Amino acid sequence: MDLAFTQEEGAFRAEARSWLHAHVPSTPLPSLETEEGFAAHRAWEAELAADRWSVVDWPAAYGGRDCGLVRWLIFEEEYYAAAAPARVSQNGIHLLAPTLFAHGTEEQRARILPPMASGHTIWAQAWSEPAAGSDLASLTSRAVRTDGGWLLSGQKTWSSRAPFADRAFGLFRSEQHTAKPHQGLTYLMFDLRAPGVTVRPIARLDGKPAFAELFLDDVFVPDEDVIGEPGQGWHVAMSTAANERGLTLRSPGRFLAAADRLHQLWRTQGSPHAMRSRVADAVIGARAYQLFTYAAASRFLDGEPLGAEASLNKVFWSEYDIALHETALDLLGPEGELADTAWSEPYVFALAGPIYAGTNEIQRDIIAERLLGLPKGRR
Amino acid sequence: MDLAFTQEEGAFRAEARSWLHAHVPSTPLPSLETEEGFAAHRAWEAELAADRWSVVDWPAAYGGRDCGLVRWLIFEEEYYAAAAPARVSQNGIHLLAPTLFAHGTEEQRARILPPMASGHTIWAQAWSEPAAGSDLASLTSRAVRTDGGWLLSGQKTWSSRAPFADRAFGLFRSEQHTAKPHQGLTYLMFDLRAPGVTVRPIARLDGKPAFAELFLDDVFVPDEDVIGEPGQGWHVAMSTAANERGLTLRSPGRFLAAADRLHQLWRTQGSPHAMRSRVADAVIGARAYQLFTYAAASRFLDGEPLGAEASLNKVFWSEYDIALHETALDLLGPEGELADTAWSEPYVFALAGPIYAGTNEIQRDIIAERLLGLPKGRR
Amino acid sequence: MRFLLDPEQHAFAASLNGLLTAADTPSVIRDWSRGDHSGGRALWSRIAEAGVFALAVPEEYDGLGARPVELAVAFVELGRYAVPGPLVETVAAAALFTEPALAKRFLPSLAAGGTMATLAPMDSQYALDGDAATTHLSLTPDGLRLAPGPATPARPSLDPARRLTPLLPGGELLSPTPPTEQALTWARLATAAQALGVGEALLDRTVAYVRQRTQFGVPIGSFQAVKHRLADTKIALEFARPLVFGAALTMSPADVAAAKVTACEAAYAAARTALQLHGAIGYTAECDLSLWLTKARALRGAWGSPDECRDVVLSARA
Amino acid sequence: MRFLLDPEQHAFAASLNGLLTAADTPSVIRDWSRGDHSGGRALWSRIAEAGVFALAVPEEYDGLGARPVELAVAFVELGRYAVPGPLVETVAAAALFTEPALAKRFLPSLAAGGTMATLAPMDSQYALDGDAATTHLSLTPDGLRLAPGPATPARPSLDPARRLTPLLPGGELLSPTPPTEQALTWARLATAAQALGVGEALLDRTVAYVRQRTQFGVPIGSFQAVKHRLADTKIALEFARPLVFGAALTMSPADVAAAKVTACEAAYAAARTALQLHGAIGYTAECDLSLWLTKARALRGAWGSPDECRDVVLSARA
Repeated sequence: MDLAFTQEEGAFRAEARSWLHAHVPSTPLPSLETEEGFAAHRAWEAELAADRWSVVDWPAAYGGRDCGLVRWLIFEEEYYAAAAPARVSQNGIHLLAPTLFAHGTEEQRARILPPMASGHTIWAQAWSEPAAGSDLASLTSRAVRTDGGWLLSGQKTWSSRAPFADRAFGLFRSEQHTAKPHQGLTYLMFDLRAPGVTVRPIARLDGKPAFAELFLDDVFVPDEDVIGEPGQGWHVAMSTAANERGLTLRSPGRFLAAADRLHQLWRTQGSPHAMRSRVADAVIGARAYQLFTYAAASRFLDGEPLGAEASLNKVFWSEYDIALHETALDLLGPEGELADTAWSEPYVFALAGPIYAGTNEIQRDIIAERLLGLPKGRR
Repeated sequence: MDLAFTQEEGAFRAEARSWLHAHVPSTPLPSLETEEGFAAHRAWEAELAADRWSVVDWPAAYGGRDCGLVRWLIFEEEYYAAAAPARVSQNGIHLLAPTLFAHGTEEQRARILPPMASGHTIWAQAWSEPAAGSDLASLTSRAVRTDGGWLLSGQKTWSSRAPFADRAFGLFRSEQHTAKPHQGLTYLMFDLRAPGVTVRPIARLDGKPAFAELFLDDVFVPDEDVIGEPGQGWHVAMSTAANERGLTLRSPGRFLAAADRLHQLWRTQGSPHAMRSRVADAVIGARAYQLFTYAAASRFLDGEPLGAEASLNKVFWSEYDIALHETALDLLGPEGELADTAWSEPYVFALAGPIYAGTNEIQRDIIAERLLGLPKGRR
Repeated sequence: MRFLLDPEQHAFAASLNGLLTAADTPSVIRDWSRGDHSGGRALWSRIAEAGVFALAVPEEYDGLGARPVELAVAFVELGRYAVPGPLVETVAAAALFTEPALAKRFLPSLAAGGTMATLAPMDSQYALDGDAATTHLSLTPDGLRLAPGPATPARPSLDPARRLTPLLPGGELLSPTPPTEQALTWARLATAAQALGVGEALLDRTVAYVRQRTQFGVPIGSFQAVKHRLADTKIALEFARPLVFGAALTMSPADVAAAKVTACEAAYAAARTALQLHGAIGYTAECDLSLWLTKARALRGAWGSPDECRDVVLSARA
Repeated sequence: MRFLLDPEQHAFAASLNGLLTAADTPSVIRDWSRGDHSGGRALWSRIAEAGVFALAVPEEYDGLGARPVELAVAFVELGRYAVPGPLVETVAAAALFTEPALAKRFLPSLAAGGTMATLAPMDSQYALDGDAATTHLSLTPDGLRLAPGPATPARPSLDPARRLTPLLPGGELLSPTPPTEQALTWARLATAAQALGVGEALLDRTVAYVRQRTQFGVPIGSFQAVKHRLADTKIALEFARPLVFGAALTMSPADVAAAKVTACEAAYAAARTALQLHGAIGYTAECDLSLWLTKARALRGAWGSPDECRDVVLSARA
């Protein structure tokens, strides 16, 4: 058991730090949930990719450095410590790419991953439907077989990044009247500007169009954009969902950096005693999350599956993130009400944490049933 | 809407205060959960009763002053502010007496209430059974008809006060094979020293025998000790249970006095900043509980039923009580670990709050279903 | 002691409730957020006609006398409908105009709804809705000033219906020794009552939502985790309510501070619960729920943070 | 970076676990609480033979060298079985004996289990289990003293298995400048690990109970409110665990303090949940659960309150 990094890992950290120091914009980019900000963040992705920093853990063939999980964690620590921009390509990198690595064809990977790595193609996710949220298997959008491909129809919602993104991926019902609702689903990718697609932006609490409704009317998707076997989409997607809740959605570096900034804010505000416990808990929580992740990564490298433990991770970070940002707003005093401080948009973003990527209620059910072995109830 | 007390109420308060000032023992009595302490508290009940302070809201015929709910609240505020002893007779006064007022015969009231008021007869409750806790209706102890009365058999548990008390009351199954489990139950009173009764004291977390298991083997109970109609016990008991969760189980005076002592402790310890929020919340919570109770009492005096609102009250005071005592232990620093401080036994006592008198889980179900109108689930 | 609203107070609440139900406040709020104050001004007049501002004005200046209980009744309803505008600030302004000359000059119009006053507290550079207000007041180290107007631009609040405007410096010195503490007490009472109404609206809307939203074939309101979370919301609001009305009766700064922190924390907790149980739909600006969610957060910090209020409670006992 | 226990560390945990399973600790604990230390002393010897105390003793004094990770492994198991006695205090004592003369005099016996040391911290008048200990140490303003023995009577702890004894004043001055901070760090690490084990035992016992206890015709563990509460307990413990082992690797006072507060809060929360979900049976002294419940509360305050530990965390970053 040790926490020491190798000399090579130290050199990698130093190289990342130095690159970030030279490249991170000195003033924050505009919010990525605006048209202007989206473009600026896309350009930043290209800048990262130019020096192979956008997907460090991917194979070199697709734009990465094949650097492994530990260096990815190191990179993320440096990335957020450098206050580098949010990653507009995260849906693709964290959700779609792992699915392609696990279930895609070589042709799909070669075609899709490099433009994802460079920010040329930005991906939106298209999971939820109005009547299928936590109960994702109940979705009804259809994929109907046609010559050389499929025709998609129906409605998707809470499609994050969709207002400005290029393409999307999701599950569609390709067989009706199956024995169980999660059978007969197919995992497809489609173009958000294809004929038949209508994107209706939806504004988040702070008014920014962070997601969209997608209306699909006989949208053609060629066979080459099916991932895995038709009808096996649930299985294909669940490996993505497990990943989504796992190590990569929120890297420890993000919270270590946020806790540092919170501690700094507390000191700037005169180190008020009444807030000390909450600031200390934020600092401690970031360290706990880092070490929990190191342990999970070590197990993963030993070949152990992560599985339901990802649910522990999801509940922890999402509640931690809100508590940290609430503490920051409270430290700001009357300024904490303002919507344009450095803490305002991250606070609004954090509020979504317990809802998306599997609500925390669903996660607690999973923890109780799969990790603790409690009986399934009717909830 | 007003919070002002009448001149007569003010005079009543002054009279109570002055009597308490003259009579409350200057050193605390030993714990009532010990044999010695039980006897001392019984003597204190007699002292209260001698000047008609033990049951101020009862009719004068039974030892009270018929003073009404408002003066009862006033008395309780003065009682706890004076740091007067805990009430060893509370099971009888708060649980059995209201049942007798509602469902007892005049003969029963005349026979039972005066010795209850004087501390001559101390009552234990005998509700729970090993397999019937939250699911109280599933109890199996039997009452079998015999000449002139009933024979009780079976096992009761968590019978508070039973190790040193005189008599007990509870529900027994007098009809088998009813359509629903809460049918065919009868409410009976019995002597804890009657032939066939075995009392096995059970020690609380701190080792004190605060309750007992009761083993009953053909214990004879005369017909005169049935309350209400045989077979109607559930209905009779539920009016008691509603009362148990309602206004009288924890009077606001108790928490106002505890919050005052907590605030005093905080100041004695140098008013530590880190504890300020918790102390303030205790002070505010006591006031909230007082005013909530005043409002409930005002509605009650208007003739409105209290009903499911008692569940709000139960969850509030039980969680409040624990938080207050945890704060006190934390304020004591290393001394907080000791079992013999003024805060130790009340802390242990508070820990039982969310469990007894209907667990807080059951209370939250009631609030959700009866006050908010949410659908009954399988829990 | 009879700690219940009188029938007249109930009737007043019901009539305000009717007025506000008819007013379609969500569209008024959305217009207000975009800087279109016409609907909000019209609503302001109707609220004034109902006598709300007159409850903070002595009878000799065309008011109904200082009636904090009725004011609290009114502000619960204003919060329940998330009515926009410097409502609290106008009440606080009324409490500042105690000197006869000022009272005569400002109060009749304030009671009648002709004055929409805003006020920058001592510890903040911002006044609420300065772009809409007709009277701009600053509490400065010199005393109470009539500011020349709002400075632009306003800063946005997390609640889009609250526009925080710096005030232009200088202006007429109205009073070197204004009754600041009294104004703060009125402001906190009104904020506490408003927060209580916001919290109750959040609970009601969420209860309605979880009864009709189904997942896994049943209403999500039948899940015990959902039920218990809403039960906790109900408990917090039901114990905040008596503090608000108790404070209105005593108007002691400590009682009012206790009501403020408790009602605002209960409302913010209700907001967190409402958001979680609505799921993604609750996170959108187009869902009306957002109008209450964001207000709950803003009120929590307005006119005294939770910690400041707790300090007042303990200091009063020292 | 490989932040996982090695196979040897797992094997060490498993062998201790086997030893303790066989020891019937509940009856040992109950005897200890009554002042009968025979079973506790025998167990102490077996724990020493397993090498636990030697993990805090340099090799030249018959120890295994300072091995805080293995020590943490051991204390998790000691907590899991609620082993009584001044375990933490003996480890802290080992860290105090750095001067060669003291080390030579005390450490070999300590490593071998012949010494059961207790220690009154600077801010407390009490030493744990002074009536059972063979060596009584006081940290006084003068330095480290070998106290003449325990004063009677001991004061009872909320955990009946912990007897808090004042020490007699005076005694031999062992060192005017003992390494107090280092001893505190070892004590906190051991307490944190012990608390983690206590919390895990509470969770395991409660999960087992709610699976078999039925009400309303079903196991209470199928109720969502019960499931979610246990899920939260699991989360808190699983995020405390890496802090404990991370602290054992760095042994920085701040990391150890972070582990201490987090593990102890998680264990106490586990105790509150365990009590609530067991219901009345959990509230009895005769239910073995009580042996863990009361210990969780006591450990929370021992060797640094939550607030003191949080201070250390923030001060280290200043």
